[in-house]
Order: sequence, then C-alpha cells, then structure tokens
Amino acid sequence: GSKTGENDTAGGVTADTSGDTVKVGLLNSLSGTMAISEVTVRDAIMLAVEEINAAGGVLGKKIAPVGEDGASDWPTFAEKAEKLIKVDRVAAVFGCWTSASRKAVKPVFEENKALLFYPVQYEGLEQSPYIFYTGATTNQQIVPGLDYLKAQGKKSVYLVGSDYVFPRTANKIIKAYAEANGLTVLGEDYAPLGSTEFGTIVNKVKASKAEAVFNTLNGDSNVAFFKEYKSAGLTAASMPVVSVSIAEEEVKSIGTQYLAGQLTAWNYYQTTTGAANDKFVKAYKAKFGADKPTSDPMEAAYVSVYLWKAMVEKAGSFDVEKVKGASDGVTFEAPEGLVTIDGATQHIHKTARIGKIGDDGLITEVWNSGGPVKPDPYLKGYTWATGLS
Amino acid sequence: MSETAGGLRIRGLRVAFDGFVAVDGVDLDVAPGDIRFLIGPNGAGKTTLVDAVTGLVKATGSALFGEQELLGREVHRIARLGVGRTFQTAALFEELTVLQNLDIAAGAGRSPWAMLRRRGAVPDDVAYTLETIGLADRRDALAGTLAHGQKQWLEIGMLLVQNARLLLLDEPVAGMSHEEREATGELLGKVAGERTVVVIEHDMDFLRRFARTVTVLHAGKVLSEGTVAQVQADPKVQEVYLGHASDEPVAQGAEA
Amino acid sequence: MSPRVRAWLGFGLGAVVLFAAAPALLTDFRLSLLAKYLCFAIVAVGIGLAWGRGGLLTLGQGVFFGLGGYAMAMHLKLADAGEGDMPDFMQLYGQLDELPAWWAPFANPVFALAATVLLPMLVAFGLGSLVFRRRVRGAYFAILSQALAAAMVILLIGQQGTTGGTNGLTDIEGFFGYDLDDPVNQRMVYFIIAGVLLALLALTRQLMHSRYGELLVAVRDSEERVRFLGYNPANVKLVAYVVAAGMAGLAGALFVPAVGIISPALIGIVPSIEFVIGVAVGGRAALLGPVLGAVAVAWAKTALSERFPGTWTYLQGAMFVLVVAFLPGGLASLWGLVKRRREAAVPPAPPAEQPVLVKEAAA
Amino acid sequence: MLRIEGVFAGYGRSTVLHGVDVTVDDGTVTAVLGHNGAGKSTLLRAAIGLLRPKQGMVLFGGEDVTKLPPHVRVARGMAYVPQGQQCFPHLTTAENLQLVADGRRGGRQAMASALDLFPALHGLLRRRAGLLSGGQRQQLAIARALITRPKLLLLDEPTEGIQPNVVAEIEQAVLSLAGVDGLSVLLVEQHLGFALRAAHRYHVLESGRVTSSGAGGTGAEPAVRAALTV
Amino acid sequence: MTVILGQLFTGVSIGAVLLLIALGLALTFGQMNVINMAHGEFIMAGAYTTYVLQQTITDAGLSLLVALPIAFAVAGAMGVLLEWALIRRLYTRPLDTLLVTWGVSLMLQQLARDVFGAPNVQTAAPDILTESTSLGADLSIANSRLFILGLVVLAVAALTAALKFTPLGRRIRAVVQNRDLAAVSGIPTGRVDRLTFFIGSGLAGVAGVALTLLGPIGPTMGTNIIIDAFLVVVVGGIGQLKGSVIVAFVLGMLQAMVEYLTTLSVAKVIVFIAIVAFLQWRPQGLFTLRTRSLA
Ligand SMILES: Nc1ncnc2c1ncn2[C@@H]1O[C@H](COP(=O)(O)OP(=O)(O)OP(=O)(O)O)[C@@H](O)[C@H]1O
Ligand SMILES: Nc1ncnc2c1ncn2[C@@H]1O[C@H](COP(=O)(O)OP(=O)(O)OP(=O)(O)O)[C@@H](O)[C@H]1O
Ligand SMILES: NC(N)=O
Ligand SMILES: [Mg+2]
Ligand SMILES: [Mg+2]
Repeated sequence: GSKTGENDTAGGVTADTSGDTVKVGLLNSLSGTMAISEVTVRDAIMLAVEEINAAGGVLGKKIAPVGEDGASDWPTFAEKAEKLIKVDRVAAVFGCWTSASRKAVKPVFEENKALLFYPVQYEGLEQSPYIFYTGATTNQQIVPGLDYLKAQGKKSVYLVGSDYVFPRTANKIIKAYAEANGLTVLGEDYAPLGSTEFGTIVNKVKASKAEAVFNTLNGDSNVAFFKEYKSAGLTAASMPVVSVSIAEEEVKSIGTQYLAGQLTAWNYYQTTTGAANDKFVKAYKAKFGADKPTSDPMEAAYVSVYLWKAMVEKAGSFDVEKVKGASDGVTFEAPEGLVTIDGATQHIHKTARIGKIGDDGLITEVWNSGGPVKPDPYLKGYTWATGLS
Repeated sequence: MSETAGGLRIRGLRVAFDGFVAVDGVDLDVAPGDIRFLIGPNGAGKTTLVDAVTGLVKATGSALFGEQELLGREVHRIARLGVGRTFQTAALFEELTVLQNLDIAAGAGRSPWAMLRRRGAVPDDVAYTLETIGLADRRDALAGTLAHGQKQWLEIGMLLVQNARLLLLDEPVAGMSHEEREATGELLGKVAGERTVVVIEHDMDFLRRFARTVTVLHAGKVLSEGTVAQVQADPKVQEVYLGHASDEPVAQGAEA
Repeated sequence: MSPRVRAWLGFGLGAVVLFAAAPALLTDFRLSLLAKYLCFAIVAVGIGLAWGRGGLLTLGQGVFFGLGGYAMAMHLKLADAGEGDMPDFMQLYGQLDELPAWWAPFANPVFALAATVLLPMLVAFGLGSLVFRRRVRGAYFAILSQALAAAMVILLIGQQGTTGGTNGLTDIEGFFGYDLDDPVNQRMVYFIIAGVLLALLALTRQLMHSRYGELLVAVRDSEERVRFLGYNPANVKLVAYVVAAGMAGLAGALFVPAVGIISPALIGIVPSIEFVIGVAVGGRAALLGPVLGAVAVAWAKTALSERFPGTWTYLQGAMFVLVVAFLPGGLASLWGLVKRRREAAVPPAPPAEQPVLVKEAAA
Repeated sequence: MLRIEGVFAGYGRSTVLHGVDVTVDDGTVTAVLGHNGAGKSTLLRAAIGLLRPKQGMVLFGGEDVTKLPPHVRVARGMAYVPQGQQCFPHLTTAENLQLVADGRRGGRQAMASALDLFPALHGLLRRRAGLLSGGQRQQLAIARALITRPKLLLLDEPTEGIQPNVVAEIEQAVLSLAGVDGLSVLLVEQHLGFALRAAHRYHVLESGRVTSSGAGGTGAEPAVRAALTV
Repeated sequence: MTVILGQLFTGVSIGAVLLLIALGLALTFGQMNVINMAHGEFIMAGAYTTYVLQQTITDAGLSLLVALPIAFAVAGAMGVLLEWALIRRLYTRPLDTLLVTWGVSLMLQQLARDVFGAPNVQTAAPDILTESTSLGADLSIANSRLFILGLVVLAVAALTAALKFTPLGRRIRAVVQNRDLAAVSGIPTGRVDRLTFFIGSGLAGVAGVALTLLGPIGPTMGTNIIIDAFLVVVVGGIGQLKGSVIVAFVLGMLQAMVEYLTTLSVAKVIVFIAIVAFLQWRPQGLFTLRTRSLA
C-alpha cells in the first residue's frame, strides 16, 4: 500500500444521485446522554427536508434522508459517518453536536471528500475543507456575550463549564479577552459531562463574590447547576449568569422558577422577529406539538439544509467539490435573519443576540449585533487573541 | 522438605474472638509419627485450635512443627511447610473433576514452567491415591457431584498427594458408614509413622479402634490427656463428654 | 476425533474464515468494521480467561484497552507530526511550548509498541497485587474495577492539553509509515489483527488446558481451599488478570490504526461492560465463546442500529437480557444443547435442577 | 403419614433414585440406611420438595404433595434437617430459631422447649450461627426443625458431628417424640446402633434402589450389616 | 470559616443524596446480592412519577408529598416485575444479574425516551424548597438539601427497624443466606424475594422524587449516580446498612473537601484512590460479617 506522504491515491466516494431521489445523512445521537439535545436537531432537519421535498426537492430530486444514531459515542459517530458515505453514498451529512463528535468524524469526511453540515455553536479554531459550520463560532457568540457584560459595567466573572473541548477552549478565549479588557476572572471550574453535583462549585462561586458568571456547561449539568444556584440564594439580580448552551429546550427542562432573569448568548431565539421565523415556528409546532419550543441549534440545523440546497442549486450539481466551490456568498433568509456563507472559512455570517429568560420560559432579546457578524474562527481580527491559535 | 515427620509442639495457645476465648492456653505435644485424637464437647475449641495452627485465625502462644514456628505465617506458607488439613464441612473444587482436585493438591511445589503445561499422564502419586481412596472409577466426575462421604475421602486424598507431614483432620469419618470408617482408620494407620496425624472425632468406636493417644479439650482448655483407656476412665471426661448410661441426665458444659 | 485434532481443525477453519472468506466477501468498509470487532474479540479472549475461568468479573477492561490504544496513538500522532513537532491538538488546546516529558519516549516505535502491552500489564499488576492480596473479590472486585474505569476517564478528560480530553486522539493518518487512508493498508491492518487474534487464541487455549488453567478454576471455586494446599491464590489470579490486561492493551493498540481514533468514550464504564456482555453472550468459559460473542454483539450493534436507528437499544437490551438470563453458557452452549436434545430424544428431557442446599450465598 | 411411591429423581441428566418406595407410618420411626452416595439425602430432598421427582409421587397425610414447594409442605407439617450442619450464618442463634417461630401459634413456647432439648444453645443465643462450632450448628438445626412442631420429621444424619452424650439425648428425644407426641420420623443415619434402636422399620438403599427392608430394633443389626456389605 | 462550614454542609448533603440512592441498593445488592444496574432507571421512574403527577396536581408542595408514596409503589412494582421475570432465575449466579439488569436499564432508558421524549422534563418545586435558610453571615443552607437529609434519616430509621426487628427482616436475611434452607424452614422464599425487591426498588423511586429538587429529570438521569451508589454499599460492607450510612457521609465529606481545594475531577479520582486504599485495610468493607465457612 501507499506510504505516508505519497500522493493520495484514495479518491472520494461519489454520491449516488441516480434515480429521482438524492440521499442525505442525518447523524445525531438518538440514545445516550446527548440524545436530550440532539433529538430536537434531528427533528428540525426533518422539518427542513419535508418542506424542501414538498416544494419540489433539490435539482428536481426529492431528498431521501438516511438516519443514523451516533449514540452519544464519538467513535460510533465516525463509524456511522463512514457508513453513510460509503454504503448509502449520501450527498451530504447533517448532524453532530458535541465538538468531540465533530473531531471524531472530521477525518472521515476529509478522507472521503464528503460534506458535513455542523449546526452547533462551537469553540472555533477549526476549518475543515469538508465541513460547513452553521452554528456560531466564538466571535459570534462568546465575544459578544463578553462585550455585553463589559457594557453592563461588570468587572469580574467566574467561569463554570463542562469538562471538554468547547468549554475549555471557550474559557481560554474568555481569559485572553478578560486580560485585555479589564475583566477579572475570579475562578474557573469544570464538571464532567453529565455531572449533577454542584454544591461545591456553587459555594465557590458564591464565595468569590464575582459580578457575573459565564456558563459553558452543557446538557444535564445545567439543570443541577441552576437549581443549586437558586438554593444558594444567588439570583440574576445579584450575580447574573450568561449561558451559551442553554436554549429554549433547556429552559423548559430546568424551569423558569430557577432561570428567570438569567442571560443567554445565541444567534436565534424562538421570539426572534421576522416572517421567516414566524413560518419556522409555526411549521415546527404544527409538526411536533405546540409545547415544543424552537431553539438556536435547531434553527441552525434547519438552515443548514436550506443552505446546502442553495449551494447545490447554484452549482447545478451534487458534486461535493462543485458544491463547495459554489458556497461563497450563498445566502438564505433564515429565521434568525439573513445568513451568508463565507466561502473562505465555510462558516456563516450570523447575528449575535443576548437574551433574557422570561417567566414564560421564552427568551427575549435584550441586545443584538445590529447585523450579521462575519465569522472569524481563528479570531484573527482581535489583537488580544493573538497567541491563542 | 525433610522426609521424617516432625512433631507438633503447642505452648500457651490462645484464641479470642471479640472477648470470647475459644482456645484458652492449650499446651499440646504430639510426637512425630503419632496419631493423636482430639475430642471434646461441641464448641470446646477443637476446630479453632486447628484453625490457629493452620493460620486461619489469629492466635497467641506458639505452635512448632518440627523446628518451624507456624503462628504468624500466612496460610499458604504454613501449607508449604507440610501442614495439611481437612474441613469439618468438605471444601473441594466442585467444578473440577476428582482427578483435577488431586492433581492440584499434588502440585503446590511445581515450577511455573510445569504449571503452564498440560498434565500429561496421571502422576503416580495421584493414581495411587485414587485407588487408595476408592474413587478411581469416579476419576472424571465433578467433585461437586460426589456424595458426602466420597467428598471426605477425596479431601483426605488431597492431603495425601499434597505430601503433608502433619495431617490435621477435622471429623474425617463423619457421615461414613461403618465399613468406610474402618477403611479410613486403616488408611490413617498406614500413613502415620512417616506423618504426624491429629484427628478430631466424636465417634468413640472409631477412637477406640484407631487412637494411640487422646487429648480432651473442654471450654478451650485441656481437660485430660492419655491413652484411650485412661481418658475414658476419667470422670471429668465422662461428665462433660461421654455421658453415662443413657437414662441419666447429662451436664452440658461447653458454653457459659 | 481427539481434542487436539479438533483444535487444529478449528484453527484451520478460523484461519480460512478470517484470511480468505471475509476479505473476499466483504467490502472495504465492512472489512474495516470486522477489524474493529476482532479487536473487541481480543479483549474478550482475555476476559474469558480472567472471568470465565478465574471468576474475576473485571468491569474495567476498557482501562487496559485504552492504555494500549493511547500508547499506540501517541506514537502515531508523533510520527504524523514529524520529528520535533508536536501533535496538532496540543498546539490548539495545550498551548504548550514543547512536548510533555511523558510523551517523548513514545516517539520511539519500539518503546511505544512494547508499552501497548506492558503498560496495561504493569497497571494490572499494580492494582491486582494490592487488591488480590487483600482478598477483595466477587462483587467488590467488579465494582472496584468499574470505578477504575470511571476514574481513568475522568483523569484523561481533565488533561485536555496533553491527552486530547474528551476528543481523545483523532485524525491518525499513518501507521509506521503506511498511509491509513489507503484501502490496501487498511486490509493489511485487518490481517495483522486477525493474525494476532488467532495467535492469542492458541496461547489462551494452552493456558486453559494447562495445570495453571485447572488451578485457576480451583481458585474461582474455592480460593481459601487453594491456600491450604500451599498456593497463593493472589498470584494465580494475578496472572490471569495481567494476561487479560495485556490482551486488552494489544487490542487497543490495534484498534487505533483500524479505526483511527482512541478516546475516553472507548474505555469508560459503558464500553467496559459491553466487553463483558459480549463474553457472556458468547459463552464465558468456552475458548471461542468470547470471540463469537464479542463479534456477534458488536456486529448486532452495527446492524441493528443501521436498520432500526430509533429503536435498536430495545433490541440490544433484549439480546443481553435473554442470552445472559436464559442461556448461561452463552451462544457457545447452543451447540451442546442441540446435541443433547438429540441424544435425549428417547427419555424425556429432565428438568434441570438447582444445585441443592447452597451452603452459603455466594458473594 | 408419608408415602413415597416409585420416585425417580436426580440432578440434571443423571438419575440417582430409581423407583424408590418408602412409607412412614403415623407415630413411627423409619430409618433409611445405605452407603455413601446411595441416594439417601436425595430421597429426603425429594420428600421435602427441594428436588422435583422426574417420576413418582410423594404423599403426605394422604395428600399428593409432589408438586408443592417446600414451604407449603412445611406448613402442612413436614420438617427437615438437612445433612451438613446448615444454618443461616449471619443470623444469630436466637434469630435462626425465631425465624421459624415467627407468626406461628405457640412459636415462643415451641422455641423454649426446643432449647430445653439443647441447653448448650442457651449460652449461644446472641452469637451468629456462622461462628458456631459444627456440633453447635447441628444442634441448632435440629432445634430449628422442632420449633414447627411437625407431624413428620426428616432427619439427615442428625448425629453427625455431635458429642456422644448429646447423641444420646437426641436419641432419647426422637424416641420420646415418636412415642408420646405421635411424631413420625424418617431418619437417615450411618450410626447403625442408634438408627436401629430408634427405628420401627428400616430400608436399605443401594444405588438408588431399596434392596432390603425390615423391622427395626437392635436385633436387626446383623441382617442390616449383611445387606450393607453386599 | 463560613466557607468551611458551608462545605461541611455540602459534604453532608452530598452524603445524604448518595445514601438515598444507595439505600435501595443496600437491600437489593447488600442483602440479596443482586447487582441491579437498572436501579438508576427506577430512580428515573420515581422522578417521572413526580412529573406526571404534576400534570394533574398543580400545587408543587402537594404533588411532591403525594409523589413520595406513589413513586415508591411505581418503582417498587417495576422491581417486582423485574424480580419475577428475570432475577429469580439468577440467584445462583449473582454477578450475572449485573449484565442482565444492564440490558434492562438500556431498554428502560429508551422507553422513557419514547414515552416522555428525549429532552429532560421539568417539575416545579414548592417555593420554600428552592430557597435557603440563613445561618448568619453569608452562611446559608439549601432547604431542598435539608428536606433530603430529613427524608434520608427517616428512610434509614424505618429500614433499619424493619430489618432488625421485624419478622420480615429476619426472613429477608435468611433467604439470601441460605435459600434452600429457608424454603425448608417454611419460608416462602419467592414471596420474600419479591417483597425485598419491592422495598429496595421502591426506595429508588423515593430517591427519584427527591432528586427532582436537585437535578435533571430525563432518560439518562440514573446512569451517572449509580456507580457511586454501588461504591457506597461495597465500601460500607455488603449486608450492613450502618456501613453504607457512614460511608455515604464520609465519601460526601471527602468529595466536598477535596473538590473545594482542587477540582471536581480531581476529587473524583482522589475518592477512588481513597476507596482502593480503604479496601486494602478492610477488604470486605467497613463492617463485615465473617463466618467460619470457606465459601
Ligand atoms: N469467629 C468466631 N467468633 C466468635 N466465636 C467463635 C468464632 N469461631 C468459633 N467460635 C466459638 O468458639 C467455640 C469453639 O468452636 P470450635 O469450632 O473450635 O469447636 P469444636 O470443638 O470444633 O466443636 P465441634 O465439635 O462442635 O466441631 C465455639 O463456641 C464457637 O461458637
Ligand atoms: N447436586 C448434585 N448434583 C449432581 N449429583 C449429585 C448432587 N448431589 C448428589 N449427587 C449425586 O447423587 C448421588 C447420591 O447422593 P446422595 O447425597 O443422595 O447420597 P447419600 O446416600 O446421602 O450419601 P452420604 O451418605 O454420603 O450422604 C451421589 O452419587 C452424588 O454424586
Ligand atoms: N460545540 C459544542 N457545544 O460542543
Ligand atoms: Mg469442630
Ligand atoms: Mg447424604
């Protein structure tokens, strides 16, 4: 066989587009700890697929979704990605949530020259030629969140996060920002994913007398954290928490009893105004139930399918290289407002929004960036960030 | 290992469990090659004494086998000094065959290299023992499926192939029929001489037939010692252990 | 047919299946999945020895699998990075100026290869010495070994800068100079794994049929009794535990080129239990049972989750439940059952009775 | 009281009892004698219900109990002392007894009288049974069985491991219970003297078959010995 | 100083949660030797019971109180079903129960996902249980934690009394120690097993209700805590309730103290090391019941 460094002999697998359908892969955790979040993303993707099919499909072909369960297990994501690409020969794959799962599948997509659309906000510092990132990178979420705190006159923060790539990297960025912007980081704590014992961390937070908390916890841990937070007598008024992984779905499962008044940083809320969102929310509730909220990752996943469609149609082909080639400048009137693909980074321009959690469980915008922010995954445009990547 | 049997010399042996003294300062000498019977009421401390000597329970005092102090050593080290025992309730490897049980008992001294190879032919001592204990035809039966008495024979067989020089047998003939007791007794007679044997038994017929010397324990202490006749005639022994005519009420003294 | 002849025939058949039939019949993708299953099978062979024969329910084999896997992956990452350079993720997350000292030796291929097997064995030896000597056993040992897996995962995740954290070590491109993207090289990896599996099976068979193998069963049945025969059961168990750990380590090392990733997700409580379940499903005490079971369980997981992405966990759970509860000897015992049914055709099959009067509830 | 009719029983695929018939009449003692491995214990296990016969019937007080689980048979008036000094090791001696007395009318009193029979147990009431000596455990086991005030007592080598003067006591007790209280006893015993003194009838079991039977009493000893040495 | 006191209480409350979860295991595992990996899913069942009840009983306080007995019954019934269908076949091979119940736990998680949806659900707590009681300057104690502590004390007292002093307790212990002997002593072993399992599983249900005050209510909520709970029972000494009680609080304390000084991850690893070290000293757990048999 070939030695490393020799010319790559392995070609990509071409998608099977014979017949009147085109297959796409849906890769989300339907079981395990991450199912809590990822199932809603799957639902949003399915909604987009159905809408597109109802409207005539892509290049005249109906989309045939092939679902696989990543089972909250990174190597399984890799196995399933490979299966979707090689066995089902899908034209693109939509999915993954945690950065760890994305890191696991990344080589699979690169090796097979296949496309992944990744719909979740993440830590940046990555740019794979075969991944399109439709969630926020750090300068579209974390940095605006910090700017907002600074504008509110907060001088100190405490960092709480889950123990994995996204929070650790995000906090690295936050610390760099803090140093340059006169913000004091009074403490930094991590809990293993799934951890639900926050007594000590909350005690530490409380004792630190920080003016705000920046929360990068993911999943279940948030519920335990906020219940503990309230029990300790801490409130949004005395010590607000800015969270970057709590969307409407999580709010619903934690309870406004514990969350009212707290802040979040995202690009989209169910309450975001605009016709595109009204339509999205209505369609989603009609399909999945009136009590089911929409959220940022769901929206980003929904958008990703439409963006792919737009790219394919612009390229006039399902061919991966052609689709990639056509990506730059492709736009979509998304529920969050207009989004545009930046062909150079394969991220999208997104509007940053800070929201406040209300008593009704909905998040209302208290600040936005005024327009889409250009993605900057390596934070090249920020002087304080030199040395981070 | 020396080929001559050592004697057992116990001094001031004491075993206490959370305040309860089960063996209370026992001195005991068993001459090399002797068959010593150890009797006494239920709970007198006989099994505990054997437990102490074989390292199963902690004890104070001294127990010399030949030149070697046994107390304070680990169970398997005591076994390697040539001390073997049976248990009041049979303890075998129930999922292994009779042959495998014996082969394992025979092999504690094997080199790692020998351990990693298969058992070729049946070793001579194992084959011989199989005959001796009358289980040759059940060689390949799983030990767990043996009847009670057969299990006890197998246990004795394991001691024999283990080449123990000091045999401590806890009620070896319990549950055996008369003929089997005879056979067992004769077997013990044969193996004594080059080995020192201590037998715990309640069967007085058996004791009369095969004992050379007898020690009577009572409430953790030596109550009496001597030949069979001497011990039987001892009124203290009759009182606490043997009983008199069956119509007479018998004092129970094992426990306070 | 003598057992020896049967064994040779069995190995012959196994070799034909693994080296001729499978590569001929399976696509590259399926063959690479099979390679992965065979890695699990190697772990399973070790568990069969330690648990099936030795009664050591080790719920932490993932730890050893992981040690082997990380040792291999560290070397491959360093080789990918090239002389003097640091692996990509360290530059990203670690912001380290130079390679941590404990990584450096893994640049040496001989050291790394040896470490894949010896490191797990060493850890097993350390833990086993402590635990077995103090007679921690049964459920105690099981739960403790499980906690070991949990602790190991937490430890790895906490050190993102040097271990890759939750991500683990991914994006492994080369294998001792061979490009892993190349299907031909992937096949080569498969053949290596299959060869190793067969060799380890032969080794294990020898161990099981040796005197040591019998002693191991004896220790499982009555550890104390073995002590009175002059053996130290701690050492007997230790050998099985350490051998099983070595096998798991080797499996982990082979898993890395086959799958291209090693991560905490592969070594925690869940995968560790899955290893054991594979063994139980196949038949813990038989030589081939664990192999069959590991492959069957892993294959079923893939196949079921492909066919029923929404509901496959029911099927998987049901499989575990049914086989372990109703077929204690695992799939390997099916053959015997069928044979017996046929023999017993004349007298009605007697109801199996529980062993009488279990003296004391087992631990 | 008890009729065992044509019982075939065994373990797994092996058959130990090959069509055994044994009857215990009301208020009598029946001894079962035989070599190690003959199937004596197996017979008692089948009688109490720990082992389901592959064929044949167990009748107790005229009722077919073959399919009833052990605890129901105990409720009907059977009691069983297994071979091998069995106890509940982590329960105290008192708890071992109390357990059986629980919820039984006159349980307290039955416990007291069982203890009278084995005074050595008095001092051991608070010790856990697993720590008792073998003979102490055996005494406990017999006492436990008596607390149920059974109509039929199945004894598997009850004197094994018990000191001689207590053996004599047990012998006395068995005789008096059978004679005075109308208790029936099925006794498995190696101790021929005791067995025949106590038994009204005996059966010799060989390889799972009854090979000879007869009236008890010390006079039967030569015949039994002859039967046993075949 | 206040921080230390606060941490002390955190330790106690971690211990209380551990104990609440471990209590049912102390029965099913400690007494019956069943390693029930689905115990976590019984806890989940208790939590979902609270959730379902709140759909009809909207008063948070009332629904919580009602949920306690109902969750006990629901989880208990699931336990009985499990015992009847599977466990009773496995009493002679206790370690296999781990594998079988692992399969059951997978299925129950999926079932929860299908019935209640994959995302977590929310229950409301009575306001008083979301607040804290102030103990002077800066030191306050969460009422929810106090509530759980009280619940645990109650449950432990009731269980101890039941095991020690009632005929049922004796029977439970007798059956596990020697099943056949229990049967021939007139004890309906099957019924006792099922009852024991009912109580043990029911306690898991109660724990589930309590956990709604602290953490998430979702399909996987049981998996994270279950290992710690098993450790508590193991380190406490199988068969010994008092061991579990002491160990739960000691581990809680240790965890809180170490975590305060380092991090949660380090604390978990150190707790593990402490456990291995402890078992060096007491291989059969804090309290052990020795017997003279060799088994
Ligand atoms: N670990 C222990 N804890 C408390 N008491 C114990 C322990 N082991 C033994 N005993 C007590 O010590 C005494 C002596 O017991 P031992 O087994 O040595 O008697 P024995 O002479 O062998 O009696 P038997 O003839 O009945 O077998 C008994 O009263 C027993 O209950
Ligand atoms: N659990 C078991 N499994 C398989 N076979 C068994 C089992 N228990 C006993 N046997 C076999 O059944 C036969 C009869 O055993 P049993 O215990 O009834 O004999 P016994 O007459 O009571 O002997 P002893 O006088 O030694 O107690 C023996 O050959 C024994 O090997
Ligand atoms: N990218 C995240 N949230 O893991
Ligand atoms: Mg004794
Ligand atoms: Mg018998």
